Amino acid sequence: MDFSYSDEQRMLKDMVDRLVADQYTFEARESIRTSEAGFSAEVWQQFAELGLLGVPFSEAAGGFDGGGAELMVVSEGFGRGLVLEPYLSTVVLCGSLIDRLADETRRAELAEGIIGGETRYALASHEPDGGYDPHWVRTTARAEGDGFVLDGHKAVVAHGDSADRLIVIARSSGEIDSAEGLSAFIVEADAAGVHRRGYETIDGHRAAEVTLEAVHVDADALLGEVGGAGDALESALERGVVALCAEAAGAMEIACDLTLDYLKERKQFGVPIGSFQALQHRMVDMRMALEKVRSLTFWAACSLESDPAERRQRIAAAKVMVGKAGRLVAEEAIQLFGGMGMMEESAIAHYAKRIVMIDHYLGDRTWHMAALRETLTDTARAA
Amino acid sequence: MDFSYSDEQRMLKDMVDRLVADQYTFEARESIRTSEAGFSAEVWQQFAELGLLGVPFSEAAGGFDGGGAELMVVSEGFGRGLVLEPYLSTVVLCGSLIDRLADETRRAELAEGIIGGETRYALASHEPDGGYDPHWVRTTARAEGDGFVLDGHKAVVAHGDSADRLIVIARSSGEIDSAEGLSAFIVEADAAGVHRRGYETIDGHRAAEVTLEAVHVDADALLGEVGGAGDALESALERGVVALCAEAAGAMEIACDLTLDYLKERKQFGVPIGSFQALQHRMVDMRMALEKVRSLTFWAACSLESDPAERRQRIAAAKVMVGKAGRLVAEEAIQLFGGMGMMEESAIAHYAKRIVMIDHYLGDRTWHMAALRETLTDTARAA
Amino acid sequence: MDIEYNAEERAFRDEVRAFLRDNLPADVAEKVKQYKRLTPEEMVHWHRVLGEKGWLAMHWPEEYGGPGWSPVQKHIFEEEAAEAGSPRLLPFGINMVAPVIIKFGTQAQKDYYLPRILRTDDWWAQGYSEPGAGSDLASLKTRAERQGDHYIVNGQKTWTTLGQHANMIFCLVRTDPTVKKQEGISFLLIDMNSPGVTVRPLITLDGEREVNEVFFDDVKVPVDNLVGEENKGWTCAKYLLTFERTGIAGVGISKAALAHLKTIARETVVRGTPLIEQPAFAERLAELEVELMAVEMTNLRVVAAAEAGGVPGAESSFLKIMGTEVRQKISDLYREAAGPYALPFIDESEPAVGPEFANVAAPTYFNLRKLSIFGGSNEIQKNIISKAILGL
Amino acid sequence: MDIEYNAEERAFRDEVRAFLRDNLPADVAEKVKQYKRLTPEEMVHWHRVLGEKGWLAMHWPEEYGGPGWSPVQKHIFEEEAAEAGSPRLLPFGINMVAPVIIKFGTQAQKDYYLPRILRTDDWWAQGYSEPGAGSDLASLKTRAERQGDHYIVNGQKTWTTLGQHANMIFCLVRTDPTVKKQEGISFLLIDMNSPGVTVRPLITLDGEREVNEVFFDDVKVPVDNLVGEENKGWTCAKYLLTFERTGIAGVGISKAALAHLKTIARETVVRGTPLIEQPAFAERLAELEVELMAVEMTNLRVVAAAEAGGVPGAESSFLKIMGTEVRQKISDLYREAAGPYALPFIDESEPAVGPEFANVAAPTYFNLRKLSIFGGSNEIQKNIISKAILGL
Repeated sequence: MDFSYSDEQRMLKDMVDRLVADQYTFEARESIRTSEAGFSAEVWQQFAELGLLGVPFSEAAGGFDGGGAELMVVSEGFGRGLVLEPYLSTVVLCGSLIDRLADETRRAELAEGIIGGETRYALASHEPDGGYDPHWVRTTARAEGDGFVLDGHKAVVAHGDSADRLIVIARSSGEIDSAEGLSAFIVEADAAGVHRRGYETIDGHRAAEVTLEAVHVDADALLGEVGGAGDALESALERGVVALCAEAAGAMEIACDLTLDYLKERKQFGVPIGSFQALQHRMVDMRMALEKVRSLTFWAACSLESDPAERRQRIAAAKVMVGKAGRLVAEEAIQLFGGMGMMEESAIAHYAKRIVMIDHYLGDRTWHMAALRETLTDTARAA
Repeated sequence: MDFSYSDEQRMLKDMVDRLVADQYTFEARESIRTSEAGFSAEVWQQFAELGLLGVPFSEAAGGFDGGGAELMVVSEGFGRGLVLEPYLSTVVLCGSLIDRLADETRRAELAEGIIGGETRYALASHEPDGGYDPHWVRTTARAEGDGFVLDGHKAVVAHGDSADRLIVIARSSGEIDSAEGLSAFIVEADAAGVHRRGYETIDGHRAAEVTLEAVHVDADALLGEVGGAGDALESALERGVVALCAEAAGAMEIACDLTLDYLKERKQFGVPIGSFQALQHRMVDMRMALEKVRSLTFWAACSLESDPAERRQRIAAAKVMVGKAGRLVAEEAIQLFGGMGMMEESAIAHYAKRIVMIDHYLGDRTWHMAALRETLTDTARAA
Repeated sequence: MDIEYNAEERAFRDEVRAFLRDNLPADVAEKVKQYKRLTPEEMVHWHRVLGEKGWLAMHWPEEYGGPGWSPVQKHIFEEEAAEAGSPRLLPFGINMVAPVIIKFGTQAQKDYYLPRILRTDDWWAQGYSEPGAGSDLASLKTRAERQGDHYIVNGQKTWTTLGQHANMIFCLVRTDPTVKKQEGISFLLIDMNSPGVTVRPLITLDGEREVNEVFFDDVKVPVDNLVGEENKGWTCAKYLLTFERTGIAGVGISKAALAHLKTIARETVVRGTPLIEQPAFAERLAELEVELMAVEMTNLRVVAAAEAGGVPGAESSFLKIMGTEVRQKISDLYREAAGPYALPFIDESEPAVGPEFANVAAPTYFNLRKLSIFGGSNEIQKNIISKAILGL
Repeated sequence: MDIEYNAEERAFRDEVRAFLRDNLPADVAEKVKQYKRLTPEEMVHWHRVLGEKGWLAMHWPEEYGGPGWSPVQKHIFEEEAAEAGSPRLLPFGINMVAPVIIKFGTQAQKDYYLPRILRTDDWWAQGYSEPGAGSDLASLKTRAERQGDHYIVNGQKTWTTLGQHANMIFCLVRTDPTVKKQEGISFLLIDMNSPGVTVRPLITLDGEREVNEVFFDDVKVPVDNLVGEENKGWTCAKYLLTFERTGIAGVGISKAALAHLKTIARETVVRGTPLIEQPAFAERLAELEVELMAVEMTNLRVVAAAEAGGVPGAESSFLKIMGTEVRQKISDLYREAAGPYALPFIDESEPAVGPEFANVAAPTYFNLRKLSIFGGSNEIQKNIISKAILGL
């Protein structure tokens, strides 16, 4: 058992932390957030130059071969700065799909485009009436000539507005909620028949509704086998959940720090409000919530390669805790800040929004609790 | 709208409060609790003399014709003193069944025995594998000759150890969890084939496991029609739940008062511990929990004659709140008392035990929540 | 003992319902129920409709234009109005400055301001909080110095709700900085169009402009605008804090919100099943229903006590906490109901993304954090209860 | 970074498992898992088994008879022992008085007491709390007056865990009442068989006798029994409070309890369905599992930090709170699982009423209230964190 970082991990951490400290002051973030694109192409290029965009790729794909620990280190750093760039979409989710599904030549070529910062991707997986279920796919892929025709509607595609390419999950067979029969296609964002309605999200990111109307793609748009994307999709989403949890841990850390500072500075009745015991005890509860998220995120990140049952349990547990403890920290932070916590001009408000809204990406607390509950019942039945 | 007591209700309340104040000091209660019978026959006689045993009976049965308000007033007073006598079993549950099911002549006769304090009853309804479901009845009633033969096992029959008579719910037809096909029989506690294992309960009351092996009863043991006890049973249990909620409200009130007194008296670090803000805020939460229980109990008590859907919702809501808010008050009371709250010699420990364990009578929080949830879904389906 | 309304009360309720049916604009009610923004015109219109009917100034004595309602009638009106989706009344004129003027004002002030409030001629704002004086209100710093028949006001107020629309503001100002902090405060009415008054918007985390900062830079205010005695403003402030607030629990609003949420839960089909038939969601909905029932009946008990002549005191602190907690929890479940569609942050003028209700869910959740902060934070309410009710 | 045990650690774990398998009496383990009472003999036996193996005094330096384990090894041992159902070790001798003797004792005291503790010759009790001195320990009043080569002790201690079996007690006593309260305290070892010592049982609300009051009436104690300097006892007390407490989160115990609860939930069929298949119950079980996983990994992080040379300080306060909260919640669900059969209060010597586990459910739930009270209440832990970690 050894919970310390390797030298490489420590260097990675220092790099991300320095980058965030330099580039992501609250003011800088506000100017990026309110810009046309909602993220900074320059920062993205810096990520590329520093090698961050290659972190999770396999060496075969030209990457750093980073695992859960590296993913956690990067995402936690991004969480501290509330980083807005489409790292999760492009690198973690789509990168993972490409890495696992594309054949050798294609993989290197596609990965190069990501690692170099030239191409940004978005994962178009979930659908309007499927909630958080990634298998609830009505979008169809029909073979036609050498290629395929795609039709469907993809909901809240994170960073789908600015992506150069989409990876679209479509169904060629199977029941509507089955993992069987799903395929992954790379679709140019400006292809004929692709309609995107881009918008801001409440936590300062961007997303898009994507509709596909008779979108023709070539045969090589298909990643992997027809109907065989299920496992890779699960794996990509698990990495996504770990990244989100780590981001939440980073953001919660700063939310706790900002609140603690405020308790020490803000005076009422002639004393710092941090001298009131009721508030002290609530601050302790916030820190305890943070530790729980850190612990379960750490566990999940170290379990990406564990056997499926263990892995799923730990990942679901982490996301459940983020939903629960994150909400506590966000709500308490606003409450302890009082009116200032409600203000768009206060950094804490943005941390609170991001922390709470992370619950709405890739499965909320209730969704992952259901998975845990079912596991429990299944195990019982099997026993 | 008028929430004040009528003159009669006020008199009833004063009478009960005075009785409890006089007879049910903590010391007196301890000596009753640790006595052989676990309740006081003298106190029971006093109840009879004061007319308390006739409160819920209809005038036709020789009673006071008290409704939900009277039931609440009496039970709340009993809750304040943690009264141990089998009022709930004899008067509320069995009294109600007799009042609703027995024919005119029999009703007056049976009621007289209760009202006069001569006969104590216990309701043998729930069964070992049925949890809180009163309809889960395996006990059978088979017609034989002029009478019936009863066979079965009844679980945790409150005050079943000391009762002179049992009212046994048995099935003559219907599915195992159906309200149809249930009958109510009066069975002498010392009848051949009735086995009772009496015991204390953790909250200081008494109960018994009752087994019935080929117990022969006469035709007039049957209350009402064969298989027709369902509605009366529901009604009796609803009255029982209201009584328990009111008892919880009374006990929670005293638990809050005792805790508040302790916060004012107990000194640490040279000041009363009630001067610590964290404890003050928790005391406020306790009081808020008490108010919620009072409110919902009040509502439930006033709804005993409302239409079934409303009535069931309000009664379930009250019991859910008792489970939830009661636990909070009990746990916080012990915690704020510290070690003294853990001591059998402290009154607060007994209040805490009774408050928490009320959750285990006639349906706990989870049980009643399920009812509410189902109502919600049913309403939705109907809409 | 009777929890049902009597015949008279039912008749009154029917009258209120009929009035709301005939006079509350349907589009406005729909916006209110869906947590959408109202225009200032829509708000003022509703105030004037009620004013004409004589129902605007519910808490005023009849001699000044109040409707002479009992506590139960007030409760019925508030509950029915909220459930029907009426715009919330702005309390600053009717329920804050007016009671102070009635209690402490001169005859001239009464004659001038009260009819204007009844007609909604002015839009009032509240000038209490300052950046350094939140919970500790008495430590306020805004100065008013007497010069002849004027005060010269300098300083800053904050959290001024809807101050951008206001033309009048009542302020607590410091007229004597040499005495104990509570003793040198005065209650002043200030025309916001006076030279030297600047309003700066404060945008809240849900993107709304509900609150403002108000700056006073050598603002001249006639001494006639002083209410009560100079340096006795704290008395006015305290009077206001204990002034009857029957609606503080917001039960009607919560009932409307929960009803709306149930409709949503029936209509929103996720993975082929309506939300309301999904056990985990139904469980939380039922939990909230129980909580709300408890608040509702606690509120009624306080109303009934008032009807019987009792004076609700610190009990209103219980209602504030309980009522705001349940409203916030409802908004949290509303956010959950929206699922991934809670994320899009779409201006109301744009078409929604996903289900109609979803895009306002998260902004509403964040906006309603204010409930436990403003109007005396829930921590302050607990301090009040500790002291006034528990004697700690 | 590796959350798995390395080969060496796994080998150690296997060794511990094998030892437990061979030496832990099965009936005792079963009793422990089912929350049943152990006899004093059963407890002493287990201490002696470990003592003979050299595994009793886990935290002692090797030179005094400690096993020389790393923090990870200690953790492994504690976790495995708890999961196997080992009796909890009594900390009073091994982990409380011994470290103080090692740090502050004379050579003679070390030579005499430490081997006796390793052999479990004495049953030690703790004499810290007094009726008037709980959280505010330093305000203790028990007096020790020097007379020649003895102290004469008068006063009262309380919450003395299992004091009815003890023959030795270490006490904080006041040797100088004229100075600041922390400064006149001494650390004294008292033979409980001395004339003037009386033990009075305190029965807890679950009917157990786990704690006692101990009265001292002119008890003669040799001055040789003073540990450290006279009037420097507070230093010993503080040392003890910060002494390494790896097991404070009780993760192993909670894991065993949750595993037991799962077994119960599988075996208990209510209305034809095992509890574990009832959604509301399964939901709560899963919630607890998540909570416990969080505590487990937080505990491991602290262990790993210790392994890397860090000194766990106020972090143990976090672990105390988190660990006790989850243990209490498990006991609450256990009570719920028992349903109506939580009510019977049956002595363990009698046959159970209803399912075997049910009758101890409620007593256990009530008994475990102590976790957040004793050993430094959770409120005190929060105060410690506020001060030491948060700097408030």
